[in-house]
Amino acid sequence: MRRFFAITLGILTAIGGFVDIGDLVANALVGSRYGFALAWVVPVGVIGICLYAEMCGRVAAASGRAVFDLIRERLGPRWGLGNLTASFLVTALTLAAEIGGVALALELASSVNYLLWIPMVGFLVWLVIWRVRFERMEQVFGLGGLALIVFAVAFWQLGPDWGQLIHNATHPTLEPGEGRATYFYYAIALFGAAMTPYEVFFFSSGGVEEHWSAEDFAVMRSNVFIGFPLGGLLSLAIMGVAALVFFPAGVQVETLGQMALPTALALGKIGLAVALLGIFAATFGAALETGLSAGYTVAQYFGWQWGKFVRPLQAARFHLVILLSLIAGVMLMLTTVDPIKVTEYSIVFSAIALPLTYLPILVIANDPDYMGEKVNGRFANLFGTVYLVLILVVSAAAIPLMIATKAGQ
Amino acid sequence: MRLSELLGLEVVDRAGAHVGTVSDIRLAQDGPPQELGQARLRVAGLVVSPRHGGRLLGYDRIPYEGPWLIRRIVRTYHHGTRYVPWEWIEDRTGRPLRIDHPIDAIPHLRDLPAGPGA
Amino acid sequence: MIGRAVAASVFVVTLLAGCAGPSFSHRDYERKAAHTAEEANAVVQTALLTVQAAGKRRAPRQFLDVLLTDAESTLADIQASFEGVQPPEPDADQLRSDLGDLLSRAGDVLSTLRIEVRRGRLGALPETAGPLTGLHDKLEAFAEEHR
Amino acid sequence: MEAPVNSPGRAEFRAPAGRVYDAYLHLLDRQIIDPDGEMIAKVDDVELEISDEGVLYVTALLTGPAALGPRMGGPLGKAMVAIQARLHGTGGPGPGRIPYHLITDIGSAITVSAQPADLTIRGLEDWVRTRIIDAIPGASDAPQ
Repeated sequence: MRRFFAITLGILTAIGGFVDIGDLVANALVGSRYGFALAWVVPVGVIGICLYAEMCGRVAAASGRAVFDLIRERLGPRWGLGNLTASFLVTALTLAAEIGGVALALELASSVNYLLWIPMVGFLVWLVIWRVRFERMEQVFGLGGLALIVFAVAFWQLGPDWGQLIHNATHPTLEPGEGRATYFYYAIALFGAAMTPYEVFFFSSGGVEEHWSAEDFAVMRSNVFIGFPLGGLLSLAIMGVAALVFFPAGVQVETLGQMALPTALALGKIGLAVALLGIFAATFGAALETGLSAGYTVAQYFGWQWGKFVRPLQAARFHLVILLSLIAGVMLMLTTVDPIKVTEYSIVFSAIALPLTYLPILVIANDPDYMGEKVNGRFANLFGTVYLVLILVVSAAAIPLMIATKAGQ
Repeated sequence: MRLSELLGLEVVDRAGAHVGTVSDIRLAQDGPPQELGQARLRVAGLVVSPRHGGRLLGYDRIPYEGPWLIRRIVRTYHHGTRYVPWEWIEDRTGRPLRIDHPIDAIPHLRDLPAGPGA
Repeated sequence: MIGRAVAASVFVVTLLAGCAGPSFSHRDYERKAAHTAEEANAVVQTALLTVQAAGKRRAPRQFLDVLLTDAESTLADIQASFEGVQPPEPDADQLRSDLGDLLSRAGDVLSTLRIEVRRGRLGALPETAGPLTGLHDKLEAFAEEHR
Repeated sequence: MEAPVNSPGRAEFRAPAGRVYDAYLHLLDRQIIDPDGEMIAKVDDVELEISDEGVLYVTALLTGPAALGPRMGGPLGKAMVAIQARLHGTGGPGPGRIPYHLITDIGSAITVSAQPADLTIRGLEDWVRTRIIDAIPGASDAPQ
């Protein structure tokens, strides 16, 4: 049991990448619109984030330095500040969206308008960051998020034709009337979400919070190689039920309620209750991940004390950044802007942040000054380079495709 | 003075030919020992690259392997980086920094026996 | 100075484009109508699936309330956006009234569904939703015909 | 340990003995920590002083916006210096200064043998702590 608790950091990190509020709806939308024709992107993303999370976890365990330390150190103050600005905007916009997402989940359970929940949700997120120990926080929300496995159960219950499904996933074809540009826009959005930069900020900083040392490589690796594939699996399950229920009906999923509906159809009230619990835990967990990451990035760039392993008084500026980000997030959500749209637009800033985040990780994972004996092997370098090229292509294509397809309309 | 003031300065040889810009400063810990802490750290020389930018990755100096593609790109970009011993600089306040040797006498960085940290 | 003039004219052109709205030929209008029917159909389908969950007592009232309220307001938006488009010539009026009729009838059913959910009469939902199946077929046929 | 370097056709010089660091690569922009691992600041710049023999020695690490601003350059860099000059706390309007003799290790972080409280370099942290964070209940408790 104790071993199982040791991997909750990986699970909570993956939740922010694969099943936060934007991705919950995006996965269901992609399933409802393309069936299984985009399912292949998820494993591609899982492999990429595993590679780089393992590298930055290794750096954190070997040297005690988290990702934004590396960015500032190898890119210098100017490029580092450029990345800080883009990364902080992605993270803070996502934080705002997650606050809205938790409120939407509460609305589904209570039918009280989500806007009324927002201030309370913002306060609760802050309270957890302020008071709750890091390990307890990741256990409660990481394991709570696993309730989304109910989507996999629903998928199985809906009884898909597995042979046909595998054929469709491996031979993707487009429905008549679907453009290629839109298809690739969604492919990029799914890939970008899987590799979203705050995952490595949170994962490496979380390793430092848990005081990983060179003896903890095995724990770190099991976090990576169990946590992220689990996140990918949840993402595929959500896509799958939407593909089974909505794709034949010609409905494009646009709301959180639609996304949860198949669990009610397949499993009834209990299934729906578990799904709503999972959505609540996943969005709340993603809010904690992005809230803390907002503090981590700024504090690590400027060299301030950060972390929940010290008392708030000892990391005053770190906690101030988080507090201000939360207040800004709550205010943004109270303007009634759609939380799901907000995460769509954060992809613009991701395009800048992605290469500038992953390049320094790859370089420093080869630096014996940091790593000692634990530098990258050939395998990690080969695939790390392949993914870096892929990230560059995706970054270059993201904004033009977003404009050309009007964000996937 | 501040170390960053040296970074990016132009360096010319005895005849005024352009050598490059200062992309890093090599420090050596061989000064007289102090009462507290470590031996003093002095400026031993300048790393002068014919190109601007991209210098921080460190591939042009550290003998580490790294991913092949990135190493190739960075090393190609910084081809011709030289090492100028601090005592070769004639006038340390003049701009550009002038060296009392011809450009051909300035060693290439890659020919130095050991990288930093060695 | 020139830069400022260019910026100003770009701004004005953008503004005009925004205000005037696209000008429609009959064919454009027809396509718009077909697209509207498709969008409305997706809402009707969602409502039918929601009612299906309600009929089997598979979802609590609060959840059904949120979904049906969403469906009702989404359909209202779709209808308002279609009715805001100026039909190009008199012979497009038939198209407009045919589709408008279908949308209104679907809207009425969705409103009734929402009212019954809030009264807790979940068992009555499948019967109330009865006409939606027919409307679904008609919307589909409409979209097919004018695509 | 001094080894002459002989390259054909090139002048001779003495390669430095002892440990060698490249300032930009190994010193600048690294994290400064105290012996317990508490994070103090970043190496935003390095202070050099010329000795009577014309040798430049590292005399201090410089931290804070007044050190980072000039490196950043442009209007943003100017603004950083100006803000620091206006809002400076106990440390004065210049950059924070950590004397070289306090450095005990140069690695993936720079370790100094002083507690952050003893260095007058954290004006903003102190201000935020006393004015904002300390006012919130639970600020001095360890998380549960």
